[in-house]
Amino acid sequence: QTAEVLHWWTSGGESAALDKVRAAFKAKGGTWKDTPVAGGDNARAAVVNRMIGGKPPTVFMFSIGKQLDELAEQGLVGDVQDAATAGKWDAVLPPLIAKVAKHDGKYVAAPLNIHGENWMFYNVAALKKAKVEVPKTWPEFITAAKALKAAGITPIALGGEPWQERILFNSVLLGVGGRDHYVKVYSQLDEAALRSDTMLEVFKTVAALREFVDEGSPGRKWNIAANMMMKGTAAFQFMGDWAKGELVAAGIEPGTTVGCALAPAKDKGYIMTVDAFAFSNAKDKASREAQKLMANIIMDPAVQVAFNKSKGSIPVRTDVSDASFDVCAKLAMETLKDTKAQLASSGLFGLPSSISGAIDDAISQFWNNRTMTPEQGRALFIKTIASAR
Amino acid sequence: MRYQRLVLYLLLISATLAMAAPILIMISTSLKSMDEIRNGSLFALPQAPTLAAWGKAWSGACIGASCEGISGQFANSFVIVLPALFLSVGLGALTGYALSLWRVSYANILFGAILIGLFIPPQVTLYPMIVMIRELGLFGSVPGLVLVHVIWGLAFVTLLFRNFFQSVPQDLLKAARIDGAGFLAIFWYVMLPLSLPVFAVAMILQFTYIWNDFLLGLTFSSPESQPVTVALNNLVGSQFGEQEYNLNMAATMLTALPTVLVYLFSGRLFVRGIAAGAVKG
Amino acid sequence: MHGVRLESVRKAYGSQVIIDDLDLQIEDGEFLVLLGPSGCGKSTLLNMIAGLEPVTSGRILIGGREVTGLEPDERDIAMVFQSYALYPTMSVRKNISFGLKMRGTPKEEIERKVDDVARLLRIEHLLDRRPANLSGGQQQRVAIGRALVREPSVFLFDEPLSNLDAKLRADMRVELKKLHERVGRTMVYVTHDQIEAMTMATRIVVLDQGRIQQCDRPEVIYDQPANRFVASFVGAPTMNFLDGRLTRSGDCPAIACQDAVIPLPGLDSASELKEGRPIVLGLRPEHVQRAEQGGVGTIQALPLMSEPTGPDMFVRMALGGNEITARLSTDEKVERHAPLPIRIDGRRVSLFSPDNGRRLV
Amino acid sequence: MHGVRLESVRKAYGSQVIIDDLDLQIEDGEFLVLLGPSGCGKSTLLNMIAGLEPVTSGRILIGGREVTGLEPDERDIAMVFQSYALYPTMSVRKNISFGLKMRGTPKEEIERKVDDVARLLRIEHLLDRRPANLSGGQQQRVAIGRALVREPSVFLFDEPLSNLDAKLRADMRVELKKLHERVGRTMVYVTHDQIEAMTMATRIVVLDQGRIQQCDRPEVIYDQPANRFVASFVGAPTMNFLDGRLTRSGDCPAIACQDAVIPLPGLDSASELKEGRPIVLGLRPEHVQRAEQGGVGTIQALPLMSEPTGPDMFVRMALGGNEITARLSTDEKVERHAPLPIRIDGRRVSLFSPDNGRRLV
Amino acid sequence: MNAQQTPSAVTLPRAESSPGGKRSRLSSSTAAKLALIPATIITVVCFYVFVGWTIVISMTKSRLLPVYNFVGFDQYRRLFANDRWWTAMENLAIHGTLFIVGCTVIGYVLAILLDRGTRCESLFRTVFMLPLSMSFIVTGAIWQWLLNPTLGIQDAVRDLGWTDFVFNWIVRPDRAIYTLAFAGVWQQVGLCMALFLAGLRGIDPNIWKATRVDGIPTWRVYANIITPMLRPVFFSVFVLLSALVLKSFDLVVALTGGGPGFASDLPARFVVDHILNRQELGLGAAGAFMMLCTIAAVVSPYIYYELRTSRKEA
Ligand SMILES: Nc1ncnc2c1ncn2[C@@H]1O[C@H](COP(=O)(O)OP(=O)(O)OP(=O)(O)O)[C@@H](O)[C@H]1O
Ligand SMILES: Nc1ncnc2c1ncn2[C@@H]1O[C@H](COP(=O)(O)OP(=O)(O)OP(=O)(O)O)[C@@H](O)[C@H]1O
Ligand SMILES: [Mg+2]
Ligand SMILES: [Mg+2]
Repeated sequence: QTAEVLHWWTSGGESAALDKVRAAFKAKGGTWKDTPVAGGDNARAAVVNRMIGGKPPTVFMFSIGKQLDELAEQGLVGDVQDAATAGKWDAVLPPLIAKVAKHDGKYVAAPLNIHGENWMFYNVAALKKAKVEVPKTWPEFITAAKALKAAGITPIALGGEPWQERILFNSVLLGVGGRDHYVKVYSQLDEAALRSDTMLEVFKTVAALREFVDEGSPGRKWNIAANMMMKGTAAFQFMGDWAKGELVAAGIEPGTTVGCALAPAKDKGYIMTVDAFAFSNAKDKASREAQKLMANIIMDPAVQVAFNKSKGSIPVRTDVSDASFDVCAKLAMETLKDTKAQLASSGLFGLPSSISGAIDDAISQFWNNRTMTPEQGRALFIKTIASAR
Repeated sequence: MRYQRLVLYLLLISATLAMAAPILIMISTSLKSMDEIRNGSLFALPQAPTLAAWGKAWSGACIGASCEGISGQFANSFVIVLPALFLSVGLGALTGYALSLWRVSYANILFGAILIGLFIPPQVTLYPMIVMIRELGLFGSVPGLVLVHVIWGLAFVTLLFRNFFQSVPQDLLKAARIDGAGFLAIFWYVMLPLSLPVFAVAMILQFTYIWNDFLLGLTFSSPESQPVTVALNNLVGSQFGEQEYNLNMAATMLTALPTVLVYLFSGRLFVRGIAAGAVKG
Repeated sequence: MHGVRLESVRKAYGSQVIIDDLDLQIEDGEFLVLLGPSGCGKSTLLNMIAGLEPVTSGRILIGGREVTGLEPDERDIAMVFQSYALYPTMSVRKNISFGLKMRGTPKEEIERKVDDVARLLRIEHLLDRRPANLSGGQQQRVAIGRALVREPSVFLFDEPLSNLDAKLRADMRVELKKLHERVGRTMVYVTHDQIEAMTMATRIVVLDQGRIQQCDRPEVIYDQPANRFVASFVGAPTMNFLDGRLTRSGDCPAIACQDAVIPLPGLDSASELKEGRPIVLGLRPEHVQRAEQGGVGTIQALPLMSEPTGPDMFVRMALGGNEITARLSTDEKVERHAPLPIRIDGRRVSLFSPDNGRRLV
Repeated sequence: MHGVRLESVRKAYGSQVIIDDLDLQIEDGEFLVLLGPSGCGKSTLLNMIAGLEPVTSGRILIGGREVTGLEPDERDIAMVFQSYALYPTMSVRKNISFGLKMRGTPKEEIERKVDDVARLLRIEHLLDRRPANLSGGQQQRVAIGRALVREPSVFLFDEPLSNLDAKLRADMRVELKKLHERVGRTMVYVTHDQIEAMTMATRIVVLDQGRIQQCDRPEVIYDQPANRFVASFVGAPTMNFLDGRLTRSGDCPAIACQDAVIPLPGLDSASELKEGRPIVLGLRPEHVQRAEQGGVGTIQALPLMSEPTGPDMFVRMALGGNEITARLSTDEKVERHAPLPIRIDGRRVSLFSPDNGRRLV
Repeated sequence: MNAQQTPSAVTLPRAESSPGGKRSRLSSSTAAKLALIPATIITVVCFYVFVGWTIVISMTKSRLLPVYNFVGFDQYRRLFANDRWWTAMENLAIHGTLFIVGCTVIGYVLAILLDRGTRCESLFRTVFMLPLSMSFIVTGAIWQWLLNPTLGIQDAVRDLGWTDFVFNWIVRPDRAIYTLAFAGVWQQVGLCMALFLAGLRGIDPNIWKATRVDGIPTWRVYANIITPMLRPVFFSVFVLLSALVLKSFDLVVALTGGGPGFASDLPARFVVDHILNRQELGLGAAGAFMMLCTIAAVVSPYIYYELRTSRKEA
């Protein structure tokens, strides 16, 4: 039962988390052949190329969603429905995730975890210094930010890469527009929602945030931004929960000197992204067995706990105890109890990558071009989605 | 006069510093410890030089699950580069020779067609290339990778040799034909020894290009045949966690080492080869 | 019979005809020189004989055997090039033996032959050098050695001496001639240097624009050129041409150029040379002699400039509206711009038709 | 006074001495030719005069003014190179005028001068062409024009004609000579071609290994070479040398080579020429004449080979253990390997010391 | 080679090669044609068929994988409506100009400096050519570190006391593209220098002598005589550099990742990004084809020139 596993978790922390899965797999008698490829783009491209080349890896990390769908469409992926049936995945997975992990009613991917994207980390001391509370709404946030700025603290630590800008934008979208609006925009690409005043409000808010980042933001890596926030030179960072890894590495227990909260919002929502493994359409029995074993291991509750604690995410299974997790994770798991709060990230999850990529481009363009008005931003957004469809 | 000389040397020395500085900084950084890097300036010399990062990069750094550094991929790179180098230079030399010294009726058209290939970015035709290599049953194997390199090197090497052979007197070919040497014998005994300077240029450049290639290595290699540039990218390119700059720089320098050595020791050949007509001028 | 025979050979590049329907029989053992100006097709012709260029039409026979379609090495020929075309990366020994090696000649035999040839050409001491370390003359000798060693029945030379300086050229000329005598093979030699052609050839073919202008022994070419082209191409300083009309002076024929009447005492008047007919007189510099003042058949010329070359003196002088060159002895004192009586040897002049340049007598 | 004066000029590259302590006075308006074999230092000398190479020691004066340390453009000279060294990307007009422009000559004056020079050299119609589109002779003319236009007092020529073919060379020779007569400036002309030297020079300096071998008028160089080197370097075919001993034959002096005694009827016996003394006889080919069988002072030679060149025939013949070349007329019938009576003009021979090669008479 | 020898090589070839014994060997010109077969196949298949395929795909709706449902010029319409594409093209123009001009000028100046009879020439030359040995990936990495405001030059200079020093082009959308040229020039200038040096060495020394006799100042000689003479070298340099520019993908990826935003994007990266990461194979192919058109515009004069200088003129 040899499985070649292609993934993009090459850094120390990620690798350590993946080790939990690896160890469990080996304990069950599997042989794990590791093929790391740094960078999600590179890795996904490598998978596709190897599929076309006729030598796909047995198991590979992939984004579930439209991209995987298309591979499945062409018969390039195998399913693990047997394991899913046996493991009753339908019952334990959040429905949204279960939906995208399937193609033609069969599971073609085994989700590993849930990362939340709409987190807001903040430096407690910095807030105290500027005498502001943790804001609950975006108008509050803007007031607070002004105070912070006046106190000489950069309000938002932002790494100016398109995906980081998207996270900020989506947080605002969710916060200003509410989760229904979010779903309309991203899941249905609803014309009316896109043209609505709410959307204009979103763009206005985002435009207002432009002045709260420092000059060095563009191109900055997210972990450097996190560092600014930890040091207190910046107050807030809008980032996924993987940022907790940086905190831990810096010796900070999440929830102490650095607090975590969901980004300001009208109603509760949790923008999920999912790391998942997908399976090639191997024909030989040994590989099939290995894939099945892998699927079982991934969904194994113990593995889920061990892995996710290490990774900073929360288990994809809704039925595991949150006892051993940190406060942020507890908050996340609590939030996700409400299925309405389960939202999909626009990045590589619910949307075809052509659209999500184009959206990223539009957001980045709007964010970086300070002369662009909210109206123009909205128009650009609409036009981009229309042409990428 | 004296004053002019002074200016000349000042210019040259400042240019030298500008050119060498990035490399020197990398080397110096690779010799520092992480603490020193965090607290010190990029330009400061290492206080306590240590080769630890180099050792780790060579054989201890973790990429994914395995912690064996880049030494294994280093060997892979050589396995790929050597045959690719000889085949591509050989094929290019033969093609250049046939195109310039033999009157093949469609030679000019073919040469023009090949030249256009010099400008086609390999990324653009990656897809069909994968399909072709798959159909040949070579995908993911070293021969497949070698073939890809030969294909993408053809235009450049052919250009080099064609320009050189263009300047070789036709009489030499005639003399050899009268001596009873055939197409290949002339190539082997007469033209190849003659083109050694150009050969050196082609070898140096092709070695650099193939060794430094990342995209083709990423696309056409299998995990077993991964070249060192891909490993380097895996080592350096991860987004999460603190960057171990000393390790990254040591790995980067290690990866570049073979080509750097080639340039250090054959720079003279390079200039001579170019002067011998490798590139028209 | 190891001669070469060209039968209506034609060569064209596209629509441009280089050699037009050429017939030529080169006898066994002959030293035939192809002489002509640059670009007239000499090399092309030689290359066709060698098999380096395909013929457009026609046949080539070497030693009675048709070789038209054969590769160069199957034709039993050897060739020496103007640029020597030595293999620059091989030693002299290798250069000479390369052809034998390609034919699979046994090692010892190669060695013996190379030594023989080296001795013959006195290049034994150079055998281990590279061509770049040889002087021009030595290089040329190696090139000849390379041809010799294969013992072909026909040797082809393409301007082998034109890259050498004057002195060396003169020496090599003698050597080549001796060589021809010694090996006795057919040699076809291309040159545009008429001195080479005159001294070496048993027969000269004068080519112009891909056509044979004249093909004969050197003396005939020199003394009785078939047309103005041949006349002016052969001989240095070049032949003097005087435009005039046929007339009589006393009882010998003469030629009137503008106001000057030049008597040609030795010239036999032939039937076709009617009086009053316009004509071109061709006159070699050495056939202009200084005469006593007022002698018979003497005319006056006006020296303009003199060039002493050592043994001879070339004097340019004005004569009947033309400028001519005379070759006089250095001993003669010639004063510039003072009239000089000269005599012309009428038996030795050539007369050409002004229309088509053909020789008349 | 625009002559050039070299005073104990020396040039060494490291320890290798190229020009050794050379003194030379070049008169105003002279056409001085530096003649010598390749590598003897001619170009080096010329470059030192031009200021392109610094002298190791010694002084150079041009027009009485010391120029030893000056830059080339301050020396009032112009130079013409073998490779022409035209600026390939400029039109002919620009090539000629660029130097003037750099000196800030006014526009109209430049134009006038260029036109003058172009007319003089007959290159008016070429003024707008690029050098690459010119023939060799035309290029050389432009190079000369570039030198002329600056009206320097001294012209330096470094083998300006050696890249041209024989015919063109002969024409350009004449033109250069005419030019010299017209402009009347001092010219220093480097060549290794003795014909050029003989025909053009007012004085010839024969150089060998950086030393002056002889410096005199062309006729003197030709007729009374100072040593064997000069004798053999000047004249084509080269002078014949016969090793022998001085003796007498009848009452005229003679030279005994092996068993043959060659009488030199015209030779005056000088005091230093003691009988029995070993000697080298130098004999120009044209001074060997065919004689009547059994005439006075006649010797027998054995013709080996003859080279008819058109007007002349060079006959190689064996004589007293030596091989000599004679220049005979083509009309003479010479049979190979049949003894031929010849006569040698004793007044015209040169005698050299076998020890140091110096001329004795 | 053995196949081309006759088994019975004889000293008297005339007896051996009688007309009857037609040898069954390849004629040399046939061999030349055979030798060109691999190159022909590679060229036709890998360059032209593949490019043709790309054009076909650009007419389809292909997303992640090629499908053949044709949609005409839809993808081109989308491409032309795409701001990122135009930014990339604009960047190509900026980067291309800066890179080519920078490499050429600096390379030429360095070559001239080295050609002035400089001591230690080989040392300087080696240092100048050293960056050539680095891949674009490595070059990108080095310069990314150096240009990073918080790690590199800016930080170092601030540490030296100039706390107001600003050199943050790499993070400024309007300047990032210039840093690309910066790194690119650093890497390739050595090649240009080597080419120019060879060109300068090939100039007839007599030209220099002639200019000295004419009294032309040195800078004038370079400006008016030498530089025009080196036109073919400039041409080769231009062609090589434009080939590099059009293909430059690795450098952007490693240096700026196309950022900030897509401010430093280039067409090659646009194409690759859309083909491999964006499920926009059709759009990427359209972009690729537009790139090829750009290439054709740049290259065709060059190809024409190359073919025109056939052997006769050479
Ligand atoms: N491959 C070719 N294509 C077209 N024309 C050619 C070719 N080769 C030669 N020619 C033309 O054929 C003519 C004869 O050329 P050839 O080389 O035979 O002259 P040549 O008499 O040897 O001259 P030279 O004395 O300069 O060597 C020339 O006008 C030349 O331009
Ligand atoms: N830069 C140099 N360094 C060392 N030796 C040199 C240098 N330049 C010339 N020489 C030597 O000086 C000698 C004279 O050279 P020069 O060029 O003056 O000869 P030349 O008489 O002009 O010969 P040619 O007729 O071949 O032009 C030669 O032996 C040459 O090798
Ligand atoms: Mg020829
Ligand atoms: Mg010289």
